[in-house]
Amino acid sequence: MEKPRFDWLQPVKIGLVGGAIGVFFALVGMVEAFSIRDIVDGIVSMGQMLMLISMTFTGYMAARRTTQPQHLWVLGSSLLAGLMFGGMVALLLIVGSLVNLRAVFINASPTLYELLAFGRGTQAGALLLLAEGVLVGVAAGLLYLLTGRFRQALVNALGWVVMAGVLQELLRITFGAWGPLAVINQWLFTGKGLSVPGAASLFVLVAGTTYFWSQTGSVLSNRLRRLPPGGQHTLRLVGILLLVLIVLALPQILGLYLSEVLTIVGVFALMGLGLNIVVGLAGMLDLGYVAFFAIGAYTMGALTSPELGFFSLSFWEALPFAVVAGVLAGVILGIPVLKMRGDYLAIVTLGFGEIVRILALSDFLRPWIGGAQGIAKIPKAIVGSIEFISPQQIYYLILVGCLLAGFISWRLKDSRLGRAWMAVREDEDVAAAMGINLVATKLLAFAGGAAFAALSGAIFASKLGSVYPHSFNVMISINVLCLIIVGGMGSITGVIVGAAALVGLPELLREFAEYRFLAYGAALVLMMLVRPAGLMPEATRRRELQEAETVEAEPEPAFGAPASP
Amino acid sequence: MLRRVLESLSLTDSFMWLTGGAIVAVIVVGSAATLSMGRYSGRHWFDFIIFGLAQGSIYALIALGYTMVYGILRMINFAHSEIFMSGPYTACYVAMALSRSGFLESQPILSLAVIFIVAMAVSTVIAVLLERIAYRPLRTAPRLVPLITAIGASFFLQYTFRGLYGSGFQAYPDIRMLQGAWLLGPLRILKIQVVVILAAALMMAGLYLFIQRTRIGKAIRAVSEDKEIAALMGIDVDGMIVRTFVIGGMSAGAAGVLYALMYRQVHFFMGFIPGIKAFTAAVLGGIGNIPGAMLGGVFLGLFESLGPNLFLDGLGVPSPNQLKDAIAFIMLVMVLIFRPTGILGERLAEKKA
Amino acid sequence: MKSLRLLSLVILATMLVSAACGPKAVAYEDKIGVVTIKPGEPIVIAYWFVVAGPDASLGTDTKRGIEIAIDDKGGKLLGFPIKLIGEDSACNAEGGVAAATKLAANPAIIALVGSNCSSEARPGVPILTKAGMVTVSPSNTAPFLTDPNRGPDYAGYLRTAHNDKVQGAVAAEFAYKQMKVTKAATIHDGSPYAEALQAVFAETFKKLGGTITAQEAVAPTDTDMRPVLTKIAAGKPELLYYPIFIAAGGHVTRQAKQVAGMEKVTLMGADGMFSPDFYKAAGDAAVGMYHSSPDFSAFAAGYKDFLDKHQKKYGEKPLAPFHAHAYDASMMIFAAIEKVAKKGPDGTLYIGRQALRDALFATKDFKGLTGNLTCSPSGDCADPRIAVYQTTADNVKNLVMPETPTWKPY
Amino acid sequence: MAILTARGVTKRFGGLTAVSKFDFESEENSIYSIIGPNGAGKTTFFNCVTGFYRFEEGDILFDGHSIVGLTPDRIVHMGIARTYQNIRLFANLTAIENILVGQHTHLKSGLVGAVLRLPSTVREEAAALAEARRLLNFVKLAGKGDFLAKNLPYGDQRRLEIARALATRPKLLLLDEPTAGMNPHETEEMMALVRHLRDELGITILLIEHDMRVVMGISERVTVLDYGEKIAEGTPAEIQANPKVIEAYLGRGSATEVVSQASAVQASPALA
Repeated sequence: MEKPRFDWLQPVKIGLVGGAIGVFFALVGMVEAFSIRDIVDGIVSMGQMLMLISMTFTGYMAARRTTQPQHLWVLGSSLLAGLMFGGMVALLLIVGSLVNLRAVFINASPTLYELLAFGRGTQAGALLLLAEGVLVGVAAGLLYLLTGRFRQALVNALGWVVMAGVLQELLRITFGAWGPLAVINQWLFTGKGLSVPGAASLFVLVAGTTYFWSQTGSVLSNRLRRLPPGGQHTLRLVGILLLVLIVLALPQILGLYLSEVLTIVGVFALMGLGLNIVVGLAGMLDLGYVAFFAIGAYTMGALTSPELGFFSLSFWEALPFAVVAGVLAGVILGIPVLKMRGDYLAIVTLGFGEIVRILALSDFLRPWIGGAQGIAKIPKAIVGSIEFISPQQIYYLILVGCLLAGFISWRLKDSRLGRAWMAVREDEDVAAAMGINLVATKLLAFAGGAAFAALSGAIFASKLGSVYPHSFNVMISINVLCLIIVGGMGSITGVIVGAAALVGLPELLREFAEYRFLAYGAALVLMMLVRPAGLMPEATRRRELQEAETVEAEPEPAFGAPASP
Repeated sequence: MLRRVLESLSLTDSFMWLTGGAIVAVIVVGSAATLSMGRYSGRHWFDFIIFGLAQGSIYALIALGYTMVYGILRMINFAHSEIFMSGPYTACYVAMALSRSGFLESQPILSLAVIFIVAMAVSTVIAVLLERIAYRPLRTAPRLVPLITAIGASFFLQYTFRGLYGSGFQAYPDIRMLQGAWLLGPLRILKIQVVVILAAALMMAGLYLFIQRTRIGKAIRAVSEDKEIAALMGIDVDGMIVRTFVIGGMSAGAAGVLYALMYRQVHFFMGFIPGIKAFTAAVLGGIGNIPGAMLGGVFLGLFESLGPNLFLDGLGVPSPNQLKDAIAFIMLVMVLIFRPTGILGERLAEKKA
Repeated sequence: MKSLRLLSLVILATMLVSAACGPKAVAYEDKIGVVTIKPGEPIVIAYWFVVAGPDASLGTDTKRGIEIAIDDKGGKLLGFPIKLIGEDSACNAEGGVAAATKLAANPAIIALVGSNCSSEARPGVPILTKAGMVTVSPSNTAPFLTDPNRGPDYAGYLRTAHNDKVQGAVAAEFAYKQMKVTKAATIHDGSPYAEALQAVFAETFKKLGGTITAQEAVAPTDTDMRPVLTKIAAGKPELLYYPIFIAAGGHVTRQAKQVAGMEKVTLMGADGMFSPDFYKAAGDAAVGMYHSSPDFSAFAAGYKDFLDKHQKKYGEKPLAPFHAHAYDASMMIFAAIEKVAKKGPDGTLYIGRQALRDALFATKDFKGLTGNLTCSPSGDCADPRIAVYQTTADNVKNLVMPETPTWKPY
Repeated sequence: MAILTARGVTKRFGGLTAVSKFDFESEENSIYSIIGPNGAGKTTFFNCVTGFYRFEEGDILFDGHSIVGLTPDRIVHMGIARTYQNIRLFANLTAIENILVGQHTHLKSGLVGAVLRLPSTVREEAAALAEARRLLNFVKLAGKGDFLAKNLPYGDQRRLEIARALATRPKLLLLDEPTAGMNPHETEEMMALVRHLRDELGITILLIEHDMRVVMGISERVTVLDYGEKIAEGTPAEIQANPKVIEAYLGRGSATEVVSQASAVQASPALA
């Protein structure tokens, strides 16, 4: 037999792809923009970290794809991939020093070259990059060769340190607001990034915990599972109680800013719950969902703001009108699209959303709803003597809204109406042949979805105290659609998780400006490639995944066999 | 007979007819009022129509890409607007370099050819990469999944180009031979608009013939009809899908350069609005239907140009042009209410989703 | 909830006790708080601009203004490094609130520059004010924000951008008095800025005795302006005022020359598109048109310098017209900090928040790039000298703004 | 009394007349078959009866009431249910859910009841679930209630579709090729099931079938369609003897084959 030969093509390919990604990071400006912030003060900046991580990942992938398990070969592949990565970036450096790339690529600045070359000039920098590639590649290979548990611990620890570095502003503020935790701040952070001892201790802590948890965790959960039913029941009760307590106390724990993030997530989750009825249950693709959100907000504004001078109702007086306006709009939009299917529906609803936004902005309706100048002085909600002003208070308002919407969706899903919606989603004609009134069922879905969106809009208007037409563009509709699908279509917890992932996370990363959209886009693509069913797929689907094997095991009946005489 | 009609007329239908009637009434009354106002002369109307045709031709060219991809994959390729943006944005740097070197001045035709080729190549590469990386693995996934991927890809590409080329805009240089206007008696037509309309018409006709007559075109149509059967017939399905993306990318790149020659500015966000309009045009004409996309684009352009000034001006609506998109979308709804599969009807195999 | 409060109270008490045992802080009084900066820590300045999304050029432009200001200070203030952080405010109300809330929660921030859009400032400023902070906007122009009756919610707000009221009126006076025009038309783009400016223009113009033949609107993303322009041409105006932004403004300018009946109409824009980029967008069509804008001849000689630094640092020309205002806002803040900051014996810096506000509102004859800045009690700091410029062929060819105004109202 | 009467029903698609002046009558509690070559208009007639197509001329009476102009859901209310030639289950719902959807018309609970879980709703849901399980047992799918419909084997899907149709509590059940794609054994089972439906539940059955053994084996009367027109009607024996049918249906030369096939079925009851 021929001796297996070292396959050098595969790691080179992987290395080149990785290197291209590295060059991409450099040219879109991420390396330079992120280099202002240190992950660990004086040791490594975020920009360098980005390069290091992508290099490690490249090396790791090359190691994983190695055809033969020999350690040396694995290390060889990862080394080669790392070298290629370093080489690509070095090439950028050299080309950049010869040609003025900046005439086209705006971020190919002298600062970038300096960063890439570790401040040592082109030639030395290029050599250093190659060396870095080799070192990191080998390190990645070693990481691959480690036992699973050990690797898990290392990766987790690294991840935590990087996250802590990336979110340092946020953590510092959050800890700072909690007197005793301020001590953590001093230990963990310097003015510029994580302190060296802070980073080291965090690393050790996380690595240790992961390592030991992987040993003891399963034992513990096994023991829990073996509890008597009564005990499990109590345990679950305690868990739920704890969850309720945490949910109620969240704004107090998290402080002002994170509460603001929570309220924004809540506003979107509320919309998501509504759209989930229309898209997830009834299967009608609505790309103009923002229209109902806008109608809720504008109804609230027009009825309450003294600025316009028509009405000055209180929040609670105006709220039912806002919801009813949403429902009416839902029905009015619903009627013309009753007979449209799939993507015709999508584009018509998209148009409806744009029509609403354009009308809100127009000089035509300006005397009634403020035109470009919007509506200001919208009052806050008042209950008893409490005025819902700060995000920490508005959180509760939104929470009630979300709970209500979640409860209603949950109850409806398993009801006659919910089944009718799903039947319409699956097959309209057959649904009609089962006695389902398509008109009523579809309109109810539109109306229900619109009601939640309008409620969300009304709260949103009161939260901001002003509404502007610019807040209601098509991106909102798209964002809500993405969050229910990323969350897991049709699933209520999925909506919440999706909102947290697609609204909360970008909100936390607001300081990274345009790069968060870049990441958002990439994340959407990756998410759908890796988990097309969403983060929290609907319960039946999950059950089905487990059952799939048993079904396949059953013998297929011979079908299609014609009856022969 | 009357009994039958009455019986089949439900509450919702009557509502729709009433709304439709009301809109038609507004249009008729508004148009009559505008015309009787006498503010616009025949020359003005001629201008409105030419403006609408030029804008519509570009919508139509972009719509081709949407409609072809939709026909073959049944998905809204949201990122098509970024395919449209990437080509002319990149080619702009070539155009500026040509302009600086004086080559553009001395060899305008050759320069334009270079610009077109660069733009079409870049757009095509982006389109093909998109198909390979983001869409192909999801071909059997539920319908909404590739839609979300497409949205994500759209974001990613927008901000990639923003990162690469900056957040400002670039402007195409002046090309002397495309400036100015021709006079037809009292009427005046801008050269650039004539060029855009003719070029678009030529490209669309070429594409139509390609799809109808050539072997590849027929294979693409077979794949749109039924992928499995096409595969059984020995057609390389993946290859045809890639070719569809190539064609979509090329037409988007070309449309982008025409757009850039007409409006000059290119920037990372330039694809978004035309993209949405073009998809609307594709639906308006009948999705999956290539002549429909052309017709839809032209209709949309005309509605946008004529609509506000003809329908609303006479009614005394302030700033009617602000409402042009609203008018375009209302027209779309009207068309779809009365012709639920677009003006020319869709060319899709019966319900396969 | 109550028990939670109690718990936190207990913890707080423990902490206070432990703090009392530690080194005593130097007493430095301020009504709404003191920022303490230990040696080695930075002085934190924040921006809240629209630095992402379709309007990002505005935010990027102003952000660069601050960065250059920091560079000019050598990155240091009173021996302390200046650290710039910031958030994207998205040019809409909810973005403004989110950014303001996030920044308000960071007690290390001493002062802010922002916001960009008036819609952000309206709900966002009260949040910052409540947190004791002060923000100086380089680009909000809505009259409401510095209205004398704006209320205490806006006590922490100043701006170096000029009020729409001033500019709109200057443009109208120029049109009527200088150009002797009696019929004019306007276009806005649905932004609160443009809408307010054209409204002020139309109102003043009519008051002076002129007629407005059409008030039209487009979307900032529109490209085909020919139908609107044809409509406007049908009203036979002598002047078109379109105080919109560069992209749409470029299309209007170029296409006005192509629409029958518009060739001879005088074109006039505002500061929203008074930038070299506009010439790139509009090309030769811009020759001969007018812009109302701050009096750049009053701009200090430093402006040329600024542009050079900008080119060197970012590889391109400024993206929008408010970079200099942002530069001035930052410099004003730095000056105020230098004025009110107190150094403790151990080198620790103390900055009183109310004192800083007072110092900013007391700014007088501050020599900025955009003129001599003096702040009114309601926060208007811009040098209100608005002039009118005419573009020449040379301006367009070399992509430089005209330097001397053709007309000044004063 | 006739439960379903069609008088002069005509349905055109553009220039094509799919069903032409079709008269039809079916007695209560009987099994009828409609046969005819592909494209003869059988399924079109089904679609007219169930309200999916609006026919241009004629009238269809069900239980003495005209169904002209009624929407499909109203017709289901009256007591007509159907299955499809190419199985059309709600693929992503479970078997039980499919049957529950079938019960839609017999459940009352509305929005408020569902959200508040009023006692009446809870009772109704429990009863509906019990009924669904009973139907599942009836079609021999016990224990498969939680499977997604799309994951059931082919024969199970056919039976589930019938169960779903039964859940609407029809008086008349239209079965569109219920044995298509089944092996002989499954076909026998299906025939038994159909008889059972009529005998035990008293449901009138209207069949479209291609399998002559089924048609001849279980139907009381057979109607033959060709090019949208009725060319024959009668008992299976009469149809078998009718040369016009044989010619139209199978073409010349096949006549003997059909007869022998049909008589073979009748001659060997062991097969049935």
